[in-house]
Amino acid sequence: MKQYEYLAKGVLREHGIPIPPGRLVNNPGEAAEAVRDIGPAALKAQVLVGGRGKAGGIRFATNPDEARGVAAAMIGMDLKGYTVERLYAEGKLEIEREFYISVTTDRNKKIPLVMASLAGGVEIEDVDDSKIVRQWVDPRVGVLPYFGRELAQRLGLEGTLAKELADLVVKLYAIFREKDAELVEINPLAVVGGHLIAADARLNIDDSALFRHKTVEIIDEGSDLEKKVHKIGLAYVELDGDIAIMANGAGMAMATVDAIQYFGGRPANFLDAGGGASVEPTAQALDVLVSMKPKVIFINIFGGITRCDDVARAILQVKNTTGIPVPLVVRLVGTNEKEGVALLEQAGISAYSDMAPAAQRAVELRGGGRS
Amino acid sequence: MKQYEYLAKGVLREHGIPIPPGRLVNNPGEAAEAVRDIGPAALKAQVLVGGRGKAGGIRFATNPDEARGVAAAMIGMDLKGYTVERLYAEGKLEIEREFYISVTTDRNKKIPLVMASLAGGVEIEDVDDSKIVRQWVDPRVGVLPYFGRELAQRLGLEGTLAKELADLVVKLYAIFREKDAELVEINPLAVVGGHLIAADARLNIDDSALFRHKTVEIIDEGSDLEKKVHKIGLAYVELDGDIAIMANGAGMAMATVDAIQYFGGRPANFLDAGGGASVEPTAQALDVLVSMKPKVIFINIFGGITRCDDVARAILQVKNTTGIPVPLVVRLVGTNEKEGVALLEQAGISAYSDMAPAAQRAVELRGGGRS
Amino acid sequence: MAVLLTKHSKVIVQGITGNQGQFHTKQMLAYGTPVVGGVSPGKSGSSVHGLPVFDTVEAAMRTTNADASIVFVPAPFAKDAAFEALENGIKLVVMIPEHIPVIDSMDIVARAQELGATVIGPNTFGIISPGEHTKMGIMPNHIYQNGPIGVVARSGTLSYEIAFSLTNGGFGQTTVVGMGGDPVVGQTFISVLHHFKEDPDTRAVVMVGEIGGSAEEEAAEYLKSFGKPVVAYLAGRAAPPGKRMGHAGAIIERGRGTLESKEKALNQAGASVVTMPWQVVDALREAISG
Amino acid sequence: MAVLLTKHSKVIVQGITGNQGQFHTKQMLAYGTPVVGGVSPGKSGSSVHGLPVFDTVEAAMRTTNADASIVFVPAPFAKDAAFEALENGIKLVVMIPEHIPVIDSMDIVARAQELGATVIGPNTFGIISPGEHTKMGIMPNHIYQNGPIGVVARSGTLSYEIAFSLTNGGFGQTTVVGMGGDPVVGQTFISVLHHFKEDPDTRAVVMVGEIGGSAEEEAAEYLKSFGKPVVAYLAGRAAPPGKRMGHAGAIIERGRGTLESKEKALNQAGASVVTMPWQVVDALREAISG
Repeated sequence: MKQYEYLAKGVLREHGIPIPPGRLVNNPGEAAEAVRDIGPAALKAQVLVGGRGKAGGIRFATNPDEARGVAAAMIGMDLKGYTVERLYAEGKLEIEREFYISVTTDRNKKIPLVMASLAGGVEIEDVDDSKIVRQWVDPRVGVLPYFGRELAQRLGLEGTLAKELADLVVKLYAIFREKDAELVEINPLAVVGGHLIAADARLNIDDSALFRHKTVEIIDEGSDLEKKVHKIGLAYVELDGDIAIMANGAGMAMATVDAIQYFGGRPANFLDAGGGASVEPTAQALDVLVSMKPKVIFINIFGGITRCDDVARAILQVKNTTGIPVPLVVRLVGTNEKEGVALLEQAGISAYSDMAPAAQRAVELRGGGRS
Repeated sequence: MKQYEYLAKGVLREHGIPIPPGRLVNNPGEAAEAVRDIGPAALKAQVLVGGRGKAGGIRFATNPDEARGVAAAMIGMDLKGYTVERLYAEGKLEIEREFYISVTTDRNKKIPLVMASLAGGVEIEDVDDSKIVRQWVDPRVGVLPYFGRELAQRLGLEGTLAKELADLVVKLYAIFREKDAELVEINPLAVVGGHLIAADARLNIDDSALFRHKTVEIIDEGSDLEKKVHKIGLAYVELDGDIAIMANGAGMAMATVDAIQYFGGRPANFLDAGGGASVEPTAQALDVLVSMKPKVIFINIFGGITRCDDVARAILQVKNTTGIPVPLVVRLVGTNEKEGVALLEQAGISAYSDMAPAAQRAVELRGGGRS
Repeated sequence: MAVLLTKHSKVIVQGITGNQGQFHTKQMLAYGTPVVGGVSPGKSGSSVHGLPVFDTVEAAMRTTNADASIVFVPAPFAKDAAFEALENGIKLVVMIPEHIPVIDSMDIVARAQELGATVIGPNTFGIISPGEHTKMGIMPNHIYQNGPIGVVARSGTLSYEIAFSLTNGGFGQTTVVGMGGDPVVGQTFISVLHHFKEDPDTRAVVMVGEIGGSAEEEAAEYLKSFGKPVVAYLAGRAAPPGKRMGHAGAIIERGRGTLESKEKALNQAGASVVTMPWQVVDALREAISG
Repeated sequence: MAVLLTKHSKVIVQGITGNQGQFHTKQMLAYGTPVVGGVSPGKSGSSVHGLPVFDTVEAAMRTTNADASIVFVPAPFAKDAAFEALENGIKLVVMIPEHIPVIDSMDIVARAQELGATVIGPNTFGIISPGEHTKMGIMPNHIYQNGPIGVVARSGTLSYEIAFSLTNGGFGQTTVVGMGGDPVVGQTFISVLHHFKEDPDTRAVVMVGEIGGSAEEEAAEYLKSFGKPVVAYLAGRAAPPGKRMGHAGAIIERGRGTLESKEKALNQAGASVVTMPWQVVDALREAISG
């Protein structure tokens, strides 16, 4: 889960990493006050999208009156689909150089990875690989200062900057562990007056670890529809097609989306109804699919823990209450297949046993076809 | 370094280990107030000596007036040589059972050791070994709850108590690590209303780790003389004899004390003048020895890093300022031996080159002899 | 024969008294798995499906000589359970729960490596060796059949789909291994492939991958010296970047983990890469005869 | 021959630019030690006594192929220095500083075990092999002589006293090892005795112990199968309980660590236990001839 910049900066400060003076502002008055206290400042929209600066989400104010005006213009504005509600007023820096540093998890090596570059200030993907230094952490050892000295040496830093970097990486790794971070990134890691300072910061917390961080505010970044399904406890991603999909298990749901596309259809969503979904959440999720007003609904179930009769019951429940006003294609095999198929047939719904013809039929019903 | 009970209890509370309600009181008025708030309470002298209870350092008060009287009697009293300055008022417990638990370092295995017993409430040395359960911690793994469940199982605990113990030992080990403890002990670990609660606690912090615990108040438990030498930065232990001793290196100082006793003398102190002591601290330490008014002073130096001429200079400096009004025996060998011996001889002090005759001579000068 | 799990294993179930633990213990017993007991703190003395329940792994091992454990405890307690198994000498730990913090998984995997133990998962359907009538996992019992194909998959239900089509297509399985859908899991395609390489009964392997990470690319490198036919199917062709497709690990992030680079690497390594799950059987038939 | 340290070692000095580091580097070079360089963060490019100084152990090793390191950094930085050496593959680390937190020492020692490295100290005078003209430590150079006696000691100056009396008594030394005066140190009497047992040139061993802990009692058990004469001298006979005699480890606590139990155990194991340091030479003469 991404954290707002002001929260990430707060975490850095708590761990003794230098950050510019700054504060959260909720309205133009507070913005004026902040600039009165801090001096010339950047007003930064607190939204969880990248490329904020280019989209007009970072503006400057040199005096309180200007700050009031800029803040009035920014608060409430739309930034890449998100409404700006709060700003972070931060003292302007005379930046001499811009570095990059982050800690993430290396999935293949299964250990944390520190990446650093003297070419910071842009997205790390845009930095030439030869300019990035990678150093892996043995989680049983952690990061001691020597790790940072080695990093500084690889980067070619010397003197004060080398020393400060060695100190900083110890703290950054401490944040990574303590906050269960997926990513903690300082970019740019600015040089100001010959010293390192975190000009911008990102902190993404591992969703699975939120139980250990009770004070972290839960932010669901999804669309309204996505949030609705997430609340049922299911994984849901909105896509831009018109064939709504439900499957059980993440892999099956992905394969189902792929299959629709394979036959020339356009999937409207990814929905994993769970590895052992019972009647109620399945029905709720189906309700959401109906509410999307798709052209076709395709349900693809391989019953393992999931029982086919439960899925059939969920379908019938929705059919008999909300109603399903669009063509429905069901593929149903596995545990309690007979019972499930029988239940559906009683209601006039015939089920497929193979995935390919079912997906193909769903695309046909949409009126498309392989193009 | 030992911590006062009230500080140890505070650390337990911060880590979520249940403790009785309590507070520090500095005078009879505060004692009365505490009992008004807490109810019937024990008033416990905050001194760093064992066997406090038996020596009258723990008394009870059931109402504010009584508390005022008891506190007035306790504050200022002498407890095994320490003046009672503060009390800890703690709600009285209806204790059903008394257990013991501690975390220390096992020097041989070089890893932390958890000891627990269902026979608590007395010093652990007085508990039969068969009633003590020992479980070692792999410092690379730490203590996870299963460790506590295994401990509870070995102790024969079940149900709520087993669960609470498993939880408690995780927290106790966290304290051990975070506070650089030599010892963290709960004794008695009381059962009250079927739940565990830390009725008394000890926390000794590793002196060498105090640089990591800047807020910990430094308490030198030694006598006035010991404190004086510790301030010079040297190791010093007061003994009850009359031959004052200085040697360089802890092992040599121990051996010197032993040697005096071996020849029938009574050493007045242990003083390690350091592995590479320079003139000034050596002279200061010698000044302290003189101030003790011993019968003889014995200086035993094997010069390795320590230079014999530096030691000679320190002796002459003291001789020429404070004066050395008692017989002095010097053994001086090793680095710069010639220069050192020459300096002393110029001042009319002859030096031994072997330890045995020197120690023997020191005892003879005392007027004793091997008995 | 089979890899990693045989009928000689002695299996305990950590979290045996929970709903999942009870249900799947029954399924594992029904399949023939030598389950010898279970662990559930505070529940010692009771029994589940006739199996003794212990408070600790230590006690369970003392009585049963177990050497394998399947973990069903809720995610926040999974690290504790895994370490309890590992520190007590269990050599095969199957971690079923999803939503285990990644840092916990890293700690578990690092410790297992140190102790020479095998961790499968977390967030896995487990492992099944049909010829041994033995499984540690939550997969349906009826879809597998003994035979010469090794299967290694990231995803559960998708692997069921493929295993069932293999069975129906006449291809039984030596062992089916679920790596798990999390970013950090105990096994890699390579570590499992290595077991299949060593197993004389495994004639060919089906890999079931998906978007995210670069496990497939790394596996491709290894495949060059693998020496047995491999069919690969990967899911997530239609997935947009930056969105998690259910699995925490299935995400195209910052341009990495796309299906394109994975399929390219596998193709170059000589694997037969198919586009849709129902194409696996035909591709396998061709790869084996070819 | 010698144990643990020979003239083939390639030694770096961590903290070489400090006062202690500079002084003892000079002494080590004077003795003949193959010191190849030093480490001092921020000082790379400079030199000390003609030796190159590096910012990191990594850089030092790349240039010098060092395999041993002696650490002189202040105690708060000692864990960092030790791990830097260990993680970079140094196999012999001598830790001179005193006042290193015990928890740091535990972490260092545990990691060294894992990596198969040898840690001597902390709070030690080091190790010296006179026949090899090689030392890593702070002991005076002139008191040692090549010969057939192994010495293992907890205390520094006391070991000098005894080594010097050995040299004067005609008993040269194969190697003198300082275990260190802290509660937790890398070596035990047993680990060092084991090296002396394997060394054909070591004909007898002198153990220098003291109050505190139970290292001597544990060693006594090992001595029963040691097979070479052993003379033991222990300090702290007159020490009162509960008082630290200089060394953090030299304390009789809660009735444990008394000289009595140590001497009894060593006597029973067949060691020749003497009461005063000047009795070691005679006892050794008798033990060897007897």
